[in-house]
Amino acid sequence: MNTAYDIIGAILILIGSIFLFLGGLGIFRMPDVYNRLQAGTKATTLGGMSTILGIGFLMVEDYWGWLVKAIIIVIFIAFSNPISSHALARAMYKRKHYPLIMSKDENMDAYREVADKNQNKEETI
Amino acid sequence: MVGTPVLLIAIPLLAAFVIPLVGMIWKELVRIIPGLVLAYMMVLSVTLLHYVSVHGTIVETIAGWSPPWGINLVFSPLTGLLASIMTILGFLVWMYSYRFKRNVDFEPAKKYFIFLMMLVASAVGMVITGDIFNMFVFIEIMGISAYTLTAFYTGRNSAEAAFKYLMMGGLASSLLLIAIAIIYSQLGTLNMADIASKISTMNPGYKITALVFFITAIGIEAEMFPLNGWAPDAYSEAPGPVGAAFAGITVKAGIYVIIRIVFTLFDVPGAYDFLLVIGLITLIVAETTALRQERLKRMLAYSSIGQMGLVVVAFGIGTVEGAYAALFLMLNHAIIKPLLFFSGSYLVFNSKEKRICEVNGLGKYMPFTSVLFALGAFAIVGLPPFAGFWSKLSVLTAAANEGLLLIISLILIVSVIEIVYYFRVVNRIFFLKYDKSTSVVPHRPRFNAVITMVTLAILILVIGFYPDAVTGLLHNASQDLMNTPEYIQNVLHGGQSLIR
Amino acid sequence: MKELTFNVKFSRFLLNWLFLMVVWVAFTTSFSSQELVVGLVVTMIISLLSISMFTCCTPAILCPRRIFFMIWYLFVFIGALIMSNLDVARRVLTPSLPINPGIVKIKTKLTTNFSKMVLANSITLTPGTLTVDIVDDTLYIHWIDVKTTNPEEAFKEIAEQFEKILLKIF
Amino acid sequence: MIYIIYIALGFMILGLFFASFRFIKGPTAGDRMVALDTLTTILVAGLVVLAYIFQRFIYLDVALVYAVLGFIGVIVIARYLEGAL
Amino acid sequence: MKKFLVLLILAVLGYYMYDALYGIGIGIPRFTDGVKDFYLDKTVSQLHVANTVTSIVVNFRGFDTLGEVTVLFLAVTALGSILYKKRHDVGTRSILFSSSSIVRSGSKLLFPAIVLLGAYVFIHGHLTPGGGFQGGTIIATGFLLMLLAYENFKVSHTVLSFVESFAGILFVVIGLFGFMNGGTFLQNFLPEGALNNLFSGGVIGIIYVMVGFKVATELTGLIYTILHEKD
Amino acid sequence: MDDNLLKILEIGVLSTSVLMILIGLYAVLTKRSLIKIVIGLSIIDGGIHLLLITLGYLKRGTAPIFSPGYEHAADKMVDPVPQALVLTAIVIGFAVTAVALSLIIRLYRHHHTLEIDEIKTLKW
Amino acid sequence: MIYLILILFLLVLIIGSAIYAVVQRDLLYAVIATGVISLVLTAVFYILQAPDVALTEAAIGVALTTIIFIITIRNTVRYESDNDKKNKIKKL
Repeated sequence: MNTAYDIIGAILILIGSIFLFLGGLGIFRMPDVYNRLQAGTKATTLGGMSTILGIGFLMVEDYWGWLVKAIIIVIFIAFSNPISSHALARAMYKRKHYPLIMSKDENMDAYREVADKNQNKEETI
Repeated sequence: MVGTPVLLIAIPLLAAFVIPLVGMIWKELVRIIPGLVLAYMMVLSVTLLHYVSVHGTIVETIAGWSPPWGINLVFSPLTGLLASIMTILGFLVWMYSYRFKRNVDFEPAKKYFIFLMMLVASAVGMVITGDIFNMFVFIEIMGISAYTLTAFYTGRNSAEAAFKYLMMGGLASSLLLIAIAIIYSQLGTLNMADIASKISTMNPGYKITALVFFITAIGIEAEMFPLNGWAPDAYSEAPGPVGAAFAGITVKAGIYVIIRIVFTLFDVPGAYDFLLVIGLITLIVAETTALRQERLKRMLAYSSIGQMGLVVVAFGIGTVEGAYAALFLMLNHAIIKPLLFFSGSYLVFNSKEKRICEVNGLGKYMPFTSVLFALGAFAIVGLPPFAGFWSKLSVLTAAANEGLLLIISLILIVSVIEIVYYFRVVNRIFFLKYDKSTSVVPHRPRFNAVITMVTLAILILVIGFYPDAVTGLLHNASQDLMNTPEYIQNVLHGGQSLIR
Repeated sequence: MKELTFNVKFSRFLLNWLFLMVVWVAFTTSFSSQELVVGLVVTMIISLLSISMFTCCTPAILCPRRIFFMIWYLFVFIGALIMSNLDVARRVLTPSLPINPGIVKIKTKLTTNFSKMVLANSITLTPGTLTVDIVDDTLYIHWIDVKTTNPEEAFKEIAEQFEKILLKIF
Repeated sequence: MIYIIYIALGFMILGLFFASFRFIKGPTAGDRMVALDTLTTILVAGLVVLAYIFQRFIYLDVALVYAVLGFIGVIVIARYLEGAL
Repeated sequence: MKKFLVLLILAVLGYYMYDALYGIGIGIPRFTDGVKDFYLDKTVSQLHVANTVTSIVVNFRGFDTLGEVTVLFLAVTALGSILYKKRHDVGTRSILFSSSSIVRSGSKLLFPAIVLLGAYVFIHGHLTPGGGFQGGTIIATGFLLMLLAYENFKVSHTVLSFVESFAGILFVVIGLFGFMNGGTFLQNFLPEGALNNLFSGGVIGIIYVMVGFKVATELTGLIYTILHEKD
Repeated sequence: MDDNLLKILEIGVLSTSVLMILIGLYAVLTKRSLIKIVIGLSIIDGGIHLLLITLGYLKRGTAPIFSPGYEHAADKMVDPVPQALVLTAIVIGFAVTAVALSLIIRLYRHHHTLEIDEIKTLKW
Repeated sequence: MIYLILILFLLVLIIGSAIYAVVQRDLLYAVIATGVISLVLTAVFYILQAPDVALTEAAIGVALTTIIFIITIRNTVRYESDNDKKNKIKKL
């Protein structure tokens, strides 16, 4: 606990690991797959980002590369995690696996509407 | 000089990478280049064998690191003899199958020749390498080529035979890795000569564990009982020339690895007796099973397994004479069994079931092929004027010198069984009446097939009438095998490093 | 897709190259000349091969105003992320699991695919929402605590703060 | 400082435990994939922390590759579940 | 019944293996005259390569790597041969529809970065963990991502096999160049450079880049072949 | 980290690798689905790779990479040879798995089942 | 100490996933379990100071092995025996 970097790093690591734990707990406790995705994605994304950045701050005085590499890992995580959870949600949805609790009937309509439109338009690259 | 031993491996690999490119230019090159490469390998190995028998063993290092550290290739009289047999046979198989599957599409033909070439190259690599893990890599190359060649026909059964082979082969490679792990953890080296020189310091318990794993793993490749479940299916479902290549090339490489491990790497005293017992069991079980087979190719496959059992018995005698006899047997088997496969697959060419009873009376309509088949059959059971006689005789003398009478009597009994089932086929061919209702239609062999079969027949007759042509080589090789200190000396402390 | 003119292609290539070069330096974490030379060659080859891959943006995205909004967006986003995590923590740690999930749809005014992706990712990472599907300009969102099912109100609730900024960037 | 790292590792282990429990229990394939996704992210963070413990900068490459490839592994199975594969 | 027999055999085997392996002693330096110390020494002093695993894989045991690349090549060829059907048209892709536009845009954004990551891994094979195999696999995985996201993404088969053959040929030819100046197969013939520079290790880096190209194209071809497989 | 804890680590890793090999062997020997057999083979491979790496492990060792700051740490480095071997073995295992799975696809084309008992038309 | 617990937990996770992959009758779940095995095996290799091997295992085991298994399942059957197929056809 010498410099400001160390303190920032330590705080970030602690926060991050707590959120990682909460992510695990969330997917354990939540009742159905969408809610699990909610808890899992958000908590682990922030937790992972914060932990990795924390390590980067801890070692930045040693070599600046630690922080840069930590940032690039964080960017990868920040882009890839929501995409994968979106893909999973959409996949479960296409398999007609609906949430346990539906609040209103209109939402069911919204659901079916999407389920019918699963054909995508052609898009070239 | 034509080249160095490493070119035996490097050139086929280079050609395998080149073939997809030249296939885009002219399709016929896909067939021709493997032939050229195999011919080059044949010339190179024979030249090197001649050089080696005059000047002594060649030890080729790779990447400039001397043996305990780098990988090395050992081209001694023994390995050179085996490599020469394999490359000659590989060239003959290529010649036999040159027009093979002409009518199907371009893709499988390209792949067939690549795999055939890699099969030969990896078998040669297994024989001449001096490093255990490198051997493992070559075994895997050989395995993948063999699985694919087995599944070459798109029929029902070929994929199943290939899967069976793959399952056994996968287990074999896993066990081999465990054995390598144990050896490395004890001795800290992977070089065979280095292992052989340090093996006496190893704890006997680990030694036996590693040996058991090794023999189990290689036993699968070398078709030892009870691990040979894959072999008859693979032989009978693969195309004819591939069956010949299996009998002549892959099994030989497997046997070589077993004897190299037992004779050179390990100094476990009971290993020879173990080889003797397992060889005898393989011999008896395989020959009695062959008696009951109804399909020609399966019968040939079981006969091949039995011959390999006999080879292992001869090695298990444990003397120089025994090794001489075993090498003689391997040489003869590598010549005779392909002839049987080639002519046999012509005899039942159009048949779907390929049963033995379908060959009735074909001797009248296909005299040439039938005569060659009969010649092969006489040779392999050991009738006097042919090649097989001398090898069987030398096995019996070697056993007699050691006083192993039980083994002699067993070998004689098994020979009688062999005579029974081969003569049954020959009898059907020549002395029964042709049945018009069977699906077998007499036809003439193609020109390249004729050349191949005649070459093999001439070799059989030459060795039969004039065995001194090969005895010198075989004596050199057997002495080289039994002389472990010289092997270590050659590899680790110079010897003849490189020729160019 | 219509044929791109050379200018558009070239400007995209430059942007791609710049982006990949930044990534390369981040990978190697070194400014030595050998690394930079190899990096220039490699990133040039890759950006030539993937000229239409990276994004539909042109170098105009690098003007200062947009960069300012990007940074602002980043701050807004991080704030929302922290809020969402606190929200998740509250829900997970409460024994009775206070959830009322459902699916609502909202409409966005964004046009390009890339900006829609950024919006959808932001929505996924903000409190109690998860993008399930996207069809043209309609986003279907799983909401852990449905307050309203009206698209406009839901839009105000969920996505307005992001879209405002994204419209200025793209 | 090292105690903070140890506490963080402890929390991660708890998170891994719950995620793997969900992996074994999860009634649908989607639940298992959620668990796999969570496991991947926690393990990436764990690898970075371990790189700090070992004090080797080059180990961060492994975490980077791990993050990218875990994502693609999830996408593969998501596409299969979607019925597109 | 059969299961119990198998379990019994496995229990005996497991006990035996555990007993045998436990005595080996893990974590302590075991042998003094092994090859390990020589490798660790020569890697720095003679080859100037930082990553000892790379120097072993490419130089000391480079022949293994040649064989290994061949195994992959043969596996890809075998896949095409085994799954070959007697019809001339190539089958349709087994991907029915493309994924949502979020995944598509995301993979479009990430694809160059993933390929760059793969290139980074195999260019720095002698400095950091990783090398040709890993880098090639990462690039192939990037292609896999694009193939999954877009149902009409195409990879030119001719280009793939061209690059693959060319990389393989170069590997062997570089190996044969080792015969220059009285050397042996795969011997280094370039200047070594200084430790921990990018241009160091002589021929090792070049060979690993070749391996990277070869593995990338082979695995991409494998994925492409198997994605076309559809009943 | 004292030596007793490292002892636990050794025992744990060793028994894990042996157990993985045994579990894989069990799957290969008793399971009747072909894909399960291939999964079993890949589990065996994983166990063997773990075993090899474990045999090369050194207490308080570090990776055999002479990166900046570690130029003179050769005596602390773990054994690089098993790592190189495992690198080769992993790729080879993948190749064999790919071939096996393509054979399975072809078997399914003819038999429309993956049960090993129903496929067996050839005798063992 | 906590480091040791982490390692032991990862090892238990490997064995658990291996048993799960062998016992589970739904082949898709078995394939996902093999993915978990190679994922965790990567971390174990990393802890055993073998980053090269960890990288290879991650690269090959996570995505590529999964895709070839998945394609095989997609082209053949998803359940281990036909009975399972009938029982589970309604489930996901």
